[in-house]
Amino acid sequence: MNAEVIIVGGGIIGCAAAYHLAKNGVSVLLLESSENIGDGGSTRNGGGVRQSGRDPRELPLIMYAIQNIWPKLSDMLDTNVEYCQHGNLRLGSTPQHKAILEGLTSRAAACGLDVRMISGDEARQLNPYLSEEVSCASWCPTDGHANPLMATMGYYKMARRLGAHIISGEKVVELRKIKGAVRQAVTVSGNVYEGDTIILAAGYESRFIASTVGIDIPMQPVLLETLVTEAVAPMFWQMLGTADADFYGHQTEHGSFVFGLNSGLEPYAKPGKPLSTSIAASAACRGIMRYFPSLSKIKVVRSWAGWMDSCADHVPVISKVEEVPGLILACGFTGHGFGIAPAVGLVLSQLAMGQETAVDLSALRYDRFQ
Amino acid sequence: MKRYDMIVIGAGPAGLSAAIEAAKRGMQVVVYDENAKPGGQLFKQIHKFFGSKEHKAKIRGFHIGEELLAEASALGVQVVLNAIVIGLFPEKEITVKIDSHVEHIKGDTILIATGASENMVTFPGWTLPGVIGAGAAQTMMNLHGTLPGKRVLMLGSGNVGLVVSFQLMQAGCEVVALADAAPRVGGYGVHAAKIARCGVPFYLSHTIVSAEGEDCVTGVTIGEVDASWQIIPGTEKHFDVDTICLAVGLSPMSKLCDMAGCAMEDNPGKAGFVPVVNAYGETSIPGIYAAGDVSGIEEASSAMIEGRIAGIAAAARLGFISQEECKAQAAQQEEALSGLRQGMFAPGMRGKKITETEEGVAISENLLRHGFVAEDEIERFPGVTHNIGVHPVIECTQNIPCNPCQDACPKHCIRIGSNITALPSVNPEQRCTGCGMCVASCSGQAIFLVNEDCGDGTAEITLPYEFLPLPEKGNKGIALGRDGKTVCSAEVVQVRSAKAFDCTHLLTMKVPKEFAGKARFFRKEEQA
Amino acid sequence: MNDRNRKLKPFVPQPDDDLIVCRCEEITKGEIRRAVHDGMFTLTEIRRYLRTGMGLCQGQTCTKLVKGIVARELGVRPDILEPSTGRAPMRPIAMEVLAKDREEKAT
Amino acid sequence: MRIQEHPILGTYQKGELVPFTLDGKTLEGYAGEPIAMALKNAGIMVHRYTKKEHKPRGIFCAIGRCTDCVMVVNGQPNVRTCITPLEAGMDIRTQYGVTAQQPGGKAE
Repeated sequence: MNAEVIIVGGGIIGCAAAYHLAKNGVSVLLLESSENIGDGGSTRNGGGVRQSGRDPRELPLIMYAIQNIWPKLSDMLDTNVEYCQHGNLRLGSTPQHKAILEGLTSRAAACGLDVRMISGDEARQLNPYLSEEVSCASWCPTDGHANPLMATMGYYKMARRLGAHIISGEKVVELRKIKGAVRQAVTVSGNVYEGDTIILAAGYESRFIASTVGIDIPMQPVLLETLVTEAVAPMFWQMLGTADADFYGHQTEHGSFVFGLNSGLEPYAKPGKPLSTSIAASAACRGIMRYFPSLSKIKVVRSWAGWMDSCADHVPVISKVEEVPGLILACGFTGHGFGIAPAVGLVLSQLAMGQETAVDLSALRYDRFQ
Repeated sequence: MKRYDMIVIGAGPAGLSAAIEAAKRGMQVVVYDENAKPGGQLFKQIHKFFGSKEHKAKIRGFHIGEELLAEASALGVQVVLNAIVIGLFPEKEITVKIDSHVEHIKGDTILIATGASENMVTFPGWTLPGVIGAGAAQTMMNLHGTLPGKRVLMLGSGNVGLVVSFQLMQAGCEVVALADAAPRVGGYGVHAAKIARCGVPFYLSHTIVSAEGEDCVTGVTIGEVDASWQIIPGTEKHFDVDTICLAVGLSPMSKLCDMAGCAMEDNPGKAGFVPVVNAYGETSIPGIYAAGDVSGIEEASSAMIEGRIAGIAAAARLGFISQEECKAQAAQQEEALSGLRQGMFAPGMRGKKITETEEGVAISENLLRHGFVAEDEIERFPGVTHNIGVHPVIECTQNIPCNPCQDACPKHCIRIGSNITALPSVNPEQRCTGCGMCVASCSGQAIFLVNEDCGDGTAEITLPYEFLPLPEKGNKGIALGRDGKTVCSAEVVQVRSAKAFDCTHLLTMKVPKEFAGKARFFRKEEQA
Repeated sequence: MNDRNRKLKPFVPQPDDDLIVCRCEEITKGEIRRAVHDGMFTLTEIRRYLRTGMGLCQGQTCTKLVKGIVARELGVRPDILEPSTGRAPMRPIAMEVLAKDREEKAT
Repeated sequence: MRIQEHPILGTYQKGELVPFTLDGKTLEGYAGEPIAMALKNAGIMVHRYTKKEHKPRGIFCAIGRCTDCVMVVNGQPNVRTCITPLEAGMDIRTQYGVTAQQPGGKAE
């Protein structure tokens, strides 16, 4: 046996689970298919740590993370994850936007979240850089953002320091049951790793791996594109989003802005290496400038793309698989896995250790699609 | 979307050459370059090129640039400047920033000819203003008429370091020293010799200990390094300088190839991360080509031929010529290219230690250690002969692909033969008329006309001179040796300038005849 | 296959650890060496963790320098370390310029 | 310092001599030449002070790659002065971190 728990996938979810397990003295082996830790959505997102705008099934996870983990994560990981809790503004400029935002707001408020609709002027009071275009917004003061790169690498660094065994460039292609329970992970190079529990957190790839033990999670790969600007003097600290979700992002501690983009063509990207499209950054710049004209002269220095694992009902699967004993799934995060990652890592470790989870996961079961 | 037969990214030697060949064969070609001036590095290269006629030898780089540009525009190639290609996307689509907008354009073929970027080294103080790349110095002097500084230390003895040191002196700077951590001069010996005889001391096996200064460079300390590149304590030498120039190699600027998804390799033989290309420069993506420094660091002369080959191949891909024509035409170019890739500095020779020339002559160790051929070494080279009356003395001691001197002499005194890397030899049977065409044609400034005995106890030496102010007949001064040290007093007896000499003036000085074999440079009295 | 738990030579402070390597983000040699010992074994991970090559110039100057330092620290040849992927835009471009993208129609 | 006459290149083509300001002080340069060249010829070496260590920086690559020579030009920070042509009346300021404000010092 190689370890008590084998984690397939070295993104923030896998690394966070490895961290909690290693901290609890459980032996862990993490296998990452690519050369680098955090090559998937973990390092290709807008860095939002927000409750507003979330599906109610995910809300308990994010609320738990914000209340219990994010504020102390930098200390926990001995890494400045740049967590900043200055609220989330989701912006709108049309009656249709207002309707979308009101729907999101009332559903979240019903779950006990402090989120409310505000007028354009109120939004401009919170953020004087907003243009007159903005006529309405949702405002959640306890939302925020963090640095996805630092959080991911921080979890990795601490998991490793605590003794988790981590191997990159080792692509798992098959899981094998041994005497009724899943125990082995087989890699493309033919290596076989064995453990008591296998956590599958490999993004969209999870679908192919899970199918080798007869489980299918309905998801599809969707391209995510992100851009980052030069650093400028601090302007505002809120996390931003829009009713249309055409862009989202924030200004980082470093001074640069990070924006996630949405051109509408993402589900139709060609499979293979995720490639930036020639139009998304331009489209996003137009959207950003409409709401933030003062950013028009700021320079974009880099853009990049990645795959997200978009689940059929847009929330993840975080679940034990009773029919395949030993298998725990964590996939289908649909582009909003970053903010909840600290809580997901914790509950995955609890599932693996057979403990009661800090948050009820029953709405996120693997068999909910039947 | 607007589509061209060929999009060329980079209007340097490779890009323009490719565009010319493609356009000649009927293709509609557009060239984008991010700079305000086309030609890439050619416009900063003010020295005469090596090679043979087909490589545009003895023509100065910036003139080659002008020629290429004229040829391209005559063929209808569109050259768009200040145009930054910001991305290369699937379906051979590029986005290019022009003025204040971005355009989407497609090409049925794309040539990436983005050139190279400079390598740097770190040392305490390397971020101080006044520490600059050699390319920066060239840009400032040769494009913008601005002196990089007054007193300069050059780090790097490759061709860039040597050529830029000479350019710095031409522009009016003082080069106080040339240092290199390597134990031997990396560039052409002739480039080293022409700065050594001006008095620039060479410090091989030396590197920078630190740059000094508060808000900008005021001095530099260098020190000798041991076999493991560590500074040997006690060997430090200080120089008051206002500029430190770094010429420590180039790396292919291949990000666009990588972004396009071309298969890449880190190839130390090509000086970095390069696209994998076939004999025609085609990358792993059919129809995307790479040529010039972006696919492996070499001289501009090679880049031009690589570009031509890619242009020919692209024409064949799109059916403008047949595959047979492509093969035949590319073969011609390949022959020219292989001519350039011969000799002691050929790409395959990197890192190899050479002890003798192709002719079996022991190489000059002093040249490699100190930048000049020592007196006890010079006589063994075939270009160095003695004769009665004026005759050429060719201090060309390394096998480099270059032969203009052979054609320059109307009397056929100089012979290289068909192998262009052979050392030139002097035919004593042929009568030298002292016309000086060989002196002016030598890109390495290694040919002198010497009359060892003028009959009155003096000798006359004619040397190439490319500095201002130009000395005049009757000026008195001192003659410097190959090592840049004072040899004797000297008087200018003639200064010849001609259009055919292309800014290389022929300065003839008179020295006591015992110094005929030593005096190789002239310095006016008040400068001494 | 890259085992992140393999033994490296112990981290020994060096006199030039405070030397700036990434000029834009002001990252030192010591920080880079330390990061390798913290498990950042690839150039991409070093970037993500330290921001080397992620400043205004996007690694034009430091890429090769960082590579050399990481390779030495790992005890491997520099050419086996894969550089981070090339990304658009190749030069900094203002949003207002990027926003004005257009295609000339085929003629 | 300007090269008056070059042995190979002769004299240089120059634009019109125009005024501009550096940190409020009026200087002169040739229209169309890179801002960095006008500054260099006016004897200015320091273009900015860095954000973390407050260290001086100036021209390094001179071709727009290294971004070390950036300054605040007409209110915009991070402008690469080595490739930005000088225009009459430009307001050029030494950059501290990413702004024209000296840390701890008085504004501008």
